[in-house]
Amino acid sequence: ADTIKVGILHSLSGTMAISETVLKDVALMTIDEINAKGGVLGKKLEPVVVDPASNWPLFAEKAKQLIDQDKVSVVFGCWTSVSRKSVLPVFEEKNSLLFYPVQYEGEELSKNVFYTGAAPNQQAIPAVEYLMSKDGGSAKRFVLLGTDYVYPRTTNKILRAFLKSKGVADADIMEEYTPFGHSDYQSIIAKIKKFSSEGKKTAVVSTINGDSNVPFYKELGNQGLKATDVPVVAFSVGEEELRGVDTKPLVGHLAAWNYFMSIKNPTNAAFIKQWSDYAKAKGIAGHKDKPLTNDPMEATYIGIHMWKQAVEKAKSTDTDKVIAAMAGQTFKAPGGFTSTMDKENHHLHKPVFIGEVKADGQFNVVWKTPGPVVADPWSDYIAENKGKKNVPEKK
Amino acid sequence: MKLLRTLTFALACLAPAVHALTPEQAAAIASGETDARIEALNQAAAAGDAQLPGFVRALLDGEVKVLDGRVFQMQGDKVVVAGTAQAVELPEAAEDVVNNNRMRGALEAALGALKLVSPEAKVRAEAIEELRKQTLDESQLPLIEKAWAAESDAGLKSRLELMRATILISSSDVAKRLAAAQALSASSEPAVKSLLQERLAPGVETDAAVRGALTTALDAVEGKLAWGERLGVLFTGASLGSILLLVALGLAITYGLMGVINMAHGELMMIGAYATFVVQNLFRQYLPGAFDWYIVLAIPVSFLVSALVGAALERSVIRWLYGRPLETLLATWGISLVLMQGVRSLFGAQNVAVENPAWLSGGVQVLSNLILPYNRLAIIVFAFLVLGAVTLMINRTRLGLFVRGVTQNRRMAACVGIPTARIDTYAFSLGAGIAGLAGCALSQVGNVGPDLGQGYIVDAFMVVVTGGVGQLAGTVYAALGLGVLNKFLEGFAGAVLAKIMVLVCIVVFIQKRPQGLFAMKGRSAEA
Amino acid sequence: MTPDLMESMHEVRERHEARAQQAGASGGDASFGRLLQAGQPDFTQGVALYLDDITVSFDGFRALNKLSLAINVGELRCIIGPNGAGKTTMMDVITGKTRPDAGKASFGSTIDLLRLRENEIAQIGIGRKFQKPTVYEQLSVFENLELALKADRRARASLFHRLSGEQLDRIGEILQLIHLKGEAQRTAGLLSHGQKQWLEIGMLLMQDPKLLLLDEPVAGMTDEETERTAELFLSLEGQHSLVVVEHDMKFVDQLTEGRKKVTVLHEGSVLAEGRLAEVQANEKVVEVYLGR
Amino acid sequence: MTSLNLTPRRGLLLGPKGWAAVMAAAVTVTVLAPLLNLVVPEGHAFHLSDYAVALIGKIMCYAICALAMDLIWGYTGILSLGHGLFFALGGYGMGMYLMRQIGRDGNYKSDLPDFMVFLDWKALPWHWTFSDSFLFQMAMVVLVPGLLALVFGFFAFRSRIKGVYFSIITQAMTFAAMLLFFRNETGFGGNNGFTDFKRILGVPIALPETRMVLFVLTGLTLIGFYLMARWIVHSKFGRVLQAIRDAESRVMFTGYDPLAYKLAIWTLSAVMCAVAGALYVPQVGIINPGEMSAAASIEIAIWAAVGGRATLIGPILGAFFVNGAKSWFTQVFPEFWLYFLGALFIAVTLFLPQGIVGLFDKFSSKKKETRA
Amino acid sequence: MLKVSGLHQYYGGSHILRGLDFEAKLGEVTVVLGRNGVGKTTLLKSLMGVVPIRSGAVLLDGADISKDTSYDRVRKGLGYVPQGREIFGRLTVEENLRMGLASRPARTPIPAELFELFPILKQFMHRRGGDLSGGQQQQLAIARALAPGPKLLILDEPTEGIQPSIIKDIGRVIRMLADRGDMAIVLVEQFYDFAAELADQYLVMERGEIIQRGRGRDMEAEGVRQLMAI
Ligand SMILES: Nc1ncnc2c1ncn2[C@@H]1O[C@H](COP(=O)(O)OP(=O)(O)OP(=O)(O)O)[C@@H](O)[C@H]1O
Ligand SMILES: Nc1ncnc2c1ncn2[C@@H]1O[C@H](COP(=O)(O)OP(=O)(O)OP(=O)(O)O)[C@@H](O)[C@H]1O
Ligand SMILES: NC(N)=O
Ligand SMILES: [Mg+2]
Ligand SMILES: [Mg+2]
Repeated sequence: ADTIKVGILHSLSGTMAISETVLKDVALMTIDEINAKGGVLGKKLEPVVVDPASNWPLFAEKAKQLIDQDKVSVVFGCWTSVSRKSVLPVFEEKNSLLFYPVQYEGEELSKNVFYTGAAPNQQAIPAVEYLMSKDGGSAKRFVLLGTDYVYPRTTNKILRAFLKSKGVADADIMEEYTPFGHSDYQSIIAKIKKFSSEGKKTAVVSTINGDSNVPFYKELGNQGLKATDVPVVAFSVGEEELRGVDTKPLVGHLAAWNYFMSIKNPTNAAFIKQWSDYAKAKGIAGHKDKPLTNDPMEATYIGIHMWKQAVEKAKSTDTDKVIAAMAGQTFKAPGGFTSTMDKENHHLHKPVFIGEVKADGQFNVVWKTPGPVVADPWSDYIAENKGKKNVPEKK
Repeated sequence: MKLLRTLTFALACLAPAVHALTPEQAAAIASGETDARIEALNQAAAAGDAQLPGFVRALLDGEVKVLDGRVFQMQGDKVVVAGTAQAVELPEAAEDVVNNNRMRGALEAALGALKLVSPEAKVRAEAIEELRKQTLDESQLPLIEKAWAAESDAGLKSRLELMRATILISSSDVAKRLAAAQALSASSEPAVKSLLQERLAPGVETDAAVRGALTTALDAVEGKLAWGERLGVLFTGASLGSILLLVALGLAITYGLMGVINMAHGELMMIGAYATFVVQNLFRQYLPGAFDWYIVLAIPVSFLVSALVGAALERSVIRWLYGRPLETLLATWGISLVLMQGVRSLFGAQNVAVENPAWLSGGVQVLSNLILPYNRLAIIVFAFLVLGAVTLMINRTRLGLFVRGVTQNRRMAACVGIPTARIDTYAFSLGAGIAGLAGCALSQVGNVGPDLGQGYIVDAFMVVVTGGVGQLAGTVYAALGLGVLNKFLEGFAGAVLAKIMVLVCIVVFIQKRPQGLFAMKGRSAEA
Repeated sequence: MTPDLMESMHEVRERHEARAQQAGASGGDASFGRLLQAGQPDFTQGVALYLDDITVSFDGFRALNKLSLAINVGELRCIIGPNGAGKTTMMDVITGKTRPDAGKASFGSTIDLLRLRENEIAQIGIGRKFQKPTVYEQLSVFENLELALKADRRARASLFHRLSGEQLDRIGEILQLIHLKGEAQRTAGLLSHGQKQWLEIGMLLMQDPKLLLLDEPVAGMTDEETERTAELFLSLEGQHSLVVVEHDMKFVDQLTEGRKKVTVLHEGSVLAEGRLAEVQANEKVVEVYLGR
Repeated sequence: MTSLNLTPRRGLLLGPKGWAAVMAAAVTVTVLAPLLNLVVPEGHAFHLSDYAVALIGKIMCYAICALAMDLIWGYTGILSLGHGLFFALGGYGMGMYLMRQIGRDGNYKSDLPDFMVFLDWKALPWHWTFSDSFLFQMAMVVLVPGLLALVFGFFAFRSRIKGVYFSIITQAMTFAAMLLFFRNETGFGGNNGFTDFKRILGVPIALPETRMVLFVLTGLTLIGFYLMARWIVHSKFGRVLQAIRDAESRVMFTGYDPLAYKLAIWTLSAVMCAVAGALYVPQVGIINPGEMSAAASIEIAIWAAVGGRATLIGPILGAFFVNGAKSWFTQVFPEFWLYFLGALFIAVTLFLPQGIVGLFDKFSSKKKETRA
Repeated sequence: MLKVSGLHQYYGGSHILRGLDFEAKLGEVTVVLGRNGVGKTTLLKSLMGVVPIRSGAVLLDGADISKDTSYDRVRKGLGYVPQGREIFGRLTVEENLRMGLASRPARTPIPAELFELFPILKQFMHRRGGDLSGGQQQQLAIARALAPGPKLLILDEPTEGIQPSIIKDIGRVIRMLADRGDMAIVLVEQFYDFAAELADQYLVMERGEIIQRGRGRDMEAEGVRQLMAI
C-alpha cells in the first residue's frame, strides 16, 4: 500500500464522548500535520476512525476490526481504564500497538501499549504533597472522593498508602465513591463539610470522572465551600471539563496535570494556534468558537509524533521494531519540556504542574516540578509492588 | 500565626491611618515567594496603611498585574501604578498576579479583620463570618473584646460573645472557663462541638463544675446540630424530589396521559437546557447588563423550543403510532439517538457552560451547618409552580378535558367533534415543553451536554410508574417520596447503596400496589 | 332455523337428557355417604350456589347490599333488575373478580368461593360470559374454542396436548351451533359484535361448566337468534345450573317457561322473587324496572 | 355431519422448506464458516476474517436474546426491560470461571483475579469458592439467572403486576443490579468487570480453533433454541400464552392459571439469555455491568421489534440486521451513524409495523396475488 | 338531509358494504335491520368517517361529507351512539357529557332534559364513566350524543343492555325528536318490536347490501320479521 493506516479509537457518542471526541480531532490534526510534511517513510498516513460508543465490549470489537480488517499499524485511543483493559488482550494477541493518552492508575505494563498520560507518581502523589505543603494550605485531613472504578480506587489506594507514610491517621482520611454519572452531590458535600468542620485543615482529592464533575462543582460553589477553606484538587478535570462549569465560585480549586493550556512558551503557543486554526477550518463544534487544549490532547499529540519518529528510526511499521525504536524517543512537548520515552517502561518522562482554577476557566500554575519525572507505574507505596519491575514482560 | 498578624493589623486600623502604600511595598506584596509576600502584607498592615484595603481587594479580584517589579492596578477603565495615583498605559507584557490559596487566605483575613471595625453592620457581619472559620486563641482576645464592646447590633454582639467564649474556654481562670462553657451552649457551630469534645477528653478539663457545664453545653450544641442535619436531609430530599418531579411531569403527560412511551423525553429536556444555554449566550453578547435576568427569558424560550420540537415529532412520527405504545418506544428511542447526535453536531460533544445568575448562586445560611442553595430553593418553587399550572390546565380547562378524552379513546373523541389531531399535537407539545422547563431548571444544577437526558429518563419513568400511570397526584408523591427516601438512605448507606435500596423499594412497593401509588380502582381501571 | 342446525341441537339435547337420567339413577341417592374428593364441589344438598349476605361497596356506594341467593343444582334462574342493580357485580363476586366486604359465597355445600382465585373457581366448574364480549382477539375462532375445551389446564399438560378426534368433533359441533363454521380460521378480533357474543357462548359451552353465569347473552342478537339461544339454554338445564341476566322480557319468558323462578335485584339486594308473571305484576318492580 | 375442514395450528413443526433452511443454517455454521475461516487462506476472496467470526458470533448471542425476548414479549405480551440482567449474569457466571483460568498469568501474578489484588483482598470471597470448576460455573450460568427469574417472576406475577408496571420493575431490577455490580465491594470487578481472559478448559482462548469452536457452539445453540421456541409456540401452551397476551382475565375465567404459564415462559426466556451471555463472554473477551444498563435491555426489545414480533425468525433477523447495521455504520460513518440508526428505528416503526418479517410477508402475499 | 349513494367499503380484502343507496329525511326515523355481521355497524362507521369508504358519496344537505374527518362531520351536525358504548371510562359522567358538547362553544350548559330522561346520570354526575354498570353506560352514551343537539342522530343498537322502562323512555324520546322535525335519525336495531314501533322508514341489510326497504308501518306486512329470522 502507498499509505500507512493508523486507527483512532475514541468514543464519539455515549457518556465518554464529552472527553474523547476532541482527542479524535487532535489526532486527525496531527496526522494532517505529518502528512503535510511528507508523511512517514514517504507514505501518507491514512486515519481510520471508528466509534466504540462508550461501550467497553465494543472497544474490543472495534480494536479487532482496526487490526484485522483495516490492518492499521498503530492505534491511538481509549480514555477510561476499562476501555483500555478491554482492548488490551486484543493488542497483545495480535501483537499490535496502542498509544494511550490519559492519566491512569498504573499497575499495568503491556509491551503493546505506550502510556503517554501520567502514572500516579506523575500526578496524584505530587498533588497531595503540594496540599500538605505550606503553600498548598498545610492540609492534615483528606477526603478521597472518586467515581467508583479502577482508576480512582487504585489511585486512592496508593494515596492512602502515601498519606500513611506521611503520618496521616486513618481517621483523618475519608474515602467516598459515587457511581458514573452521579449527579446529586448535596449529601456528599454536606458530609465533606461536616468532616472538615470537625478538625484540622481539610483538603479534597477528587478522582471524579466524566459528567459528574459539573454537578459536583456547582454544588460546591452553592454550598459555599471555598478553596481557601477546603481546597479540592482534581485529577480528571481539565480545561475541556471546565467548559461546562461556571468557574467563578471555583477560583482557587486545583488540578494536577502534565500540561495546561495556560502554560506560556513558544511551543505551546504554536500548538494552541495550530489547534485553533484547525478547529476553525474544520468547524469543530465548540472549539471553533472557543478553542481549548488540555493534557490528554497534548499526550495524543506527543504520542503520534513519537510514533512517527520511531517508525522512521525503525524504517518499518513492524510492531516489534517500532517498540524497540520507541525507547528513548524525545519530543519537544507543548508543556514546555522535552518529553522522553522511557527506555524500558513505556511511559513518558513528564513534568507535573499544579494549577488553580481561574475565573475564566483556565488554570494558574502555582507549582511545578523542576523537570520531567520518571513514571513509576508500580507505585512503591504499595507494599506488594515492591520488587515489581517497571518493565513489560517480553513474551 | 496568620491571625496574630491580622490582629495587629486590625488594631492598627482602629487608629487613624498615617502611612501610605509605596510602590515598593505593593511590589513586595504582589510578587515573589508566598512567604515573603505575606510578610510584606503584614508589614504594610502594621503600618496602618489607608490605601491598603483597596489594593488588597484589587489583588483578590485579579485586577492587579505586574511587570518587572512594577505593579499595575486596574481602577475602572484606567490603570494606575499601585501606590501612586499615576495613570499609565498598561504594558502588553504585564502578567496577572498569581495568588495561591494561602496567599488568598492571607489577603482575605487582612480584609476581614479590617471589616470588623467597619461602620456598616453588614460588613461587620461578614467579618465575623470570616473569623468564625478560624481557630481562635487567647492572643486574639483583645481584638474580639474590643469589637464586642463597640458592637451595637445585638445579634452580632452575641456572636462575638460566643467567639469570646471559645477562647475563654481554655482560660486558666476556672470562673471564666465556667462562664464560657455556659455561654457556649447557645452555639450551633460544628467547630464548637469539637472544641467541647476536646475539652471533655480525659485529663483536659479537671474542674468538675466546668466539666458538668461542658457536658450540658455539648448536649445543647449537639441537639442543635442534629436539627440542622435532619433538616438538611429533608431539604436535600425535597430538592431531589422537586427535580424528579419536574423531570417526571412532562412524562406524566406524554406517557401517563397519552400513552406514548417517550424515550426521547430526556432529549427534550436536553433541548430545553441547550435553549437556556443559547439564551444565556445571547444575553452575554447583547445584554450583558441584564445578564442576571437571562433565566427569566430562558424559561419561556426553553418551553417553546422543546414544545416546538415536540410538535414536530408528534406531527411527523408519533401521530402514526397511537394505540401502539410499544412501537412508540422503538420510534422515540430512534428519535432520541438522532436528537443527541444532533446537538453533538451542532454544539459539540462536550458539555456547555450555563452560569447561574448571581441571585441563584450561593445560598442562605439557615443554621450553622445548613445552607440552602438558592438555585435549589428556586427549583423547588419552580417545580411546584409548574405542577400547579399543569394541574389547572389538565383538570380545569376544556383543553385539558379534551386531552384526557382524546388520550382515552381517540376515535370516539373524534365522534363527539374534537379535532383529535390538533389536540394530540397540543398535548404532546405541552409534555415536551414541560420537559424543556425541566431542562432549563437542570441547567442550573447539573451538566448541560448531549447526554443530559439519558441520566434522567429511567428515574422519570420510575417516578411516573410508582405514582401510578395517569395520576398527577401520584407523580407528586412519588417524586418527593423517592427524593427524601433516597437522601435519607444516602445518609448512612452512601450514594450507590442508597440508590440500590430505593430501586429495591420500588420493586417491593409495586408488589403491594401493582398499579402504583394512586391506583385507579374499580372497573374504570380496566377500561 | 336451518335443518342441520336443528338436527344438531336435537342431538345435543338428547345426549344431555340421557346423561341427566343416568346421573339421576345412579348418582342421586348413592351420593349419600360418598366420600368427597378434595376440591370437588359437593352437590348432595341439591344446591349449586349459595350467596349469603354479600355486601360490596365502592367508595361507600353499596353495589350489593346483603344479597342472599341460592341456586339449585340443575336450575335455570333468570335474574332481572334495573341498570346498576348489582347483577354484574354479583357475577364478579361469584367468579372471584371482586372480593365482597362481607358475606359468604359457596359452590355446592362445601367450597368457599371467597377463598379461591379466579382460575380455581373456573376449574371447579363455574363458567362465565361477560356483559361485554371478551374473546382472544389475536387468535382464530377455532383456537378460541380449543383453549376453552375442557382439558387439563396445567402448563406441562398443555405443552404436550394434542386434540383428539373426539375433541375436534366437539369443536366442530359448537362451531356449527354458534354459526361460525365459516369463520373458524378467522381472527376473532375481526368478528362483528354479535358474532363475538356467540363465540363467547361457544367458549362457555366448550368449557362445559357445572354452573353457567350468563350476563346479557342475547344483547345484540336478532329475535330469532334470541329464541335459538333460549332453546340452547333450556337444553342445558338440568345437567347444568344456569344463571341468566337479561333485560329482554320475551327471552326471560321463554326461558322460565312460565313456571320457573325469576329474581329481581334492586339496589344490591333482592326486591322480588317468583314466577315472571308474578314479578311483572309487582308494583315496585314495574316502577323501578319495567316501566309503564 | 358435514366435513369440517379444521386444522389446528399444531401439526408439523416446520414445513419441508423450513427444515431445509434450518439444515442449511446448521451446515453454514458447522462446516462452511470453519472452512472459510480456518482453511481458506487470508487474503483469499472467500476468507472469513477473525473479526467477522467474532462479530457474527457475538450477534448470534444477541439473536438468542432476541428470540428469548420474542417468547416473553411477542407471544406473551410481557415486555421485559430487564433481560440484559440475565444475559449479564450468564456472562458473569462464565466470566468467573475464565478469571480463574487465568491463574497466575494476570497482571499481578497472583492467584487471585487482578481486581481483587488492587482492592487489597487477601483471599477469594465466598461466592468464588467453586469458580474454578467449569461444571459448577456452567450450572451457575443456568441456575442463578433461572432462580432469580423464578423468584422475581413469582412475586411479580402473583401480585398481578402487568404491562408497564412490570416493565419498569424489571428495569429497576437490572438497574439496581448494575449499581450493585458497579460497586467494587460486590466482588465482581466493579466497573471494569472481567477481562484479559487467557484460557478456557485449559485451551488458550485466543487460538483460532478455540474461537471457531465457540462460534459453532453458539450457532448450534441458536438453532436449537429456535426449534425449541417454535415447538413451544405451536403447542397449546403457546396458544395459552397468546391468549394471556390478548385477554388475561378471560384466560383465568376459563380456568387456566396464568401465573404458571407466565412464570414458565419467563424463566425459560431468562435462562436462554443467560446461556447467550455465557457464550458471549469468551467470544468478546469482556463482561462488565454495562450489559445491565437500561439501554442494553431496551435494545434487546428493539431487535425483536425491528425483526417482527411473535414470529421467532423475525427477532433473529432483527438482531442481525440492527447489529450488522450498527457495526457497519460505526465504521463507515463514525460521526453520523446515530442518525442512521435512529432513522432506521423510526422508519421501521412507521413503515414496517410488522418488522422485517412483515416486509417479506407483504412481498410474498403480493406475489401470490399476482399469480392468482 | 342525509343521502348515501353507491357506498362501497372494504376491510382489507373483504368487501363489506356493496353499493348502498338510501336517504334519511328530516323528521323521520330510518331503521336499519339485519343479522349479525351483515355490515350495519360498518355502515354507521362509514357515515361517521370512522372507517374510510372505497367509493360512493355521503351527502349531508346536498354537500358531500365523505372526505371529512369525523370531527368535521360532528361539527356539521352528526351525532353518534356507537355500538359498545365507548364512553370515556376515566372521565366522570359530567365530563363525558361535556365531551359531548365539544362541538359547541365553550361553556354551553348541559341540557337539563337529559337528566330528566336519565335521572341516574344526575345522581352519578361525579362518578367515573367506567365504573357505571353496562346499562348506565349505555344511557350515558345516548345522553352524550344528544347533548349538542345534532341534526342527524345515528344510533347503533342503543337499547342494548338497558332496562325495559328506560327503553320505553328512549323510544319516546326518539319519537319526540323525530316529530319535532329538525332532526333525522338513523337507527340500527336488533330489537324488532322497538324498531318497528319507531320506524318511519326501514332498510334490511344482508351481506353488505340492502335487500329490502319500505315504510315503517308496512314492516309487519312486508314480512320483515321473517326476513330477519332466516
Ligand atoms: N368500581 C366502582 N366504583 C363505583 N361504583 C361502581 C363500581 N363498580 C360498580 N359500581 C356501581 O355499582 C352498581 C352496580 O353495578 P352492576 O354493573 O353490578 O349493575 P348491573 O346490575 O349489572 O347493571 P346493568 O343492567 O346496567 O348491567 C352501579 O350503580 C355501578 O355504578
Ligand atoms: N376491523 C375489521 N376488519 C375486518 N373485518 C371486519 C372488521 N370489523 C368488522 N369486520 C367484518 O365486517 C362484517 C360486518 O361487521 P359489522 O360490525 O358491520 O356487522 P354488524 O352488522 O354491525 O353486526 P352486529 O349485529 O353483530 O353488530 C363482519 O363480517 C365482520 O366480521
Ligand atoms: N484512566 C482513567 N482516567 O480512567
Ligand atoms: Mg351488568
Ligand atoms: Mg354492529
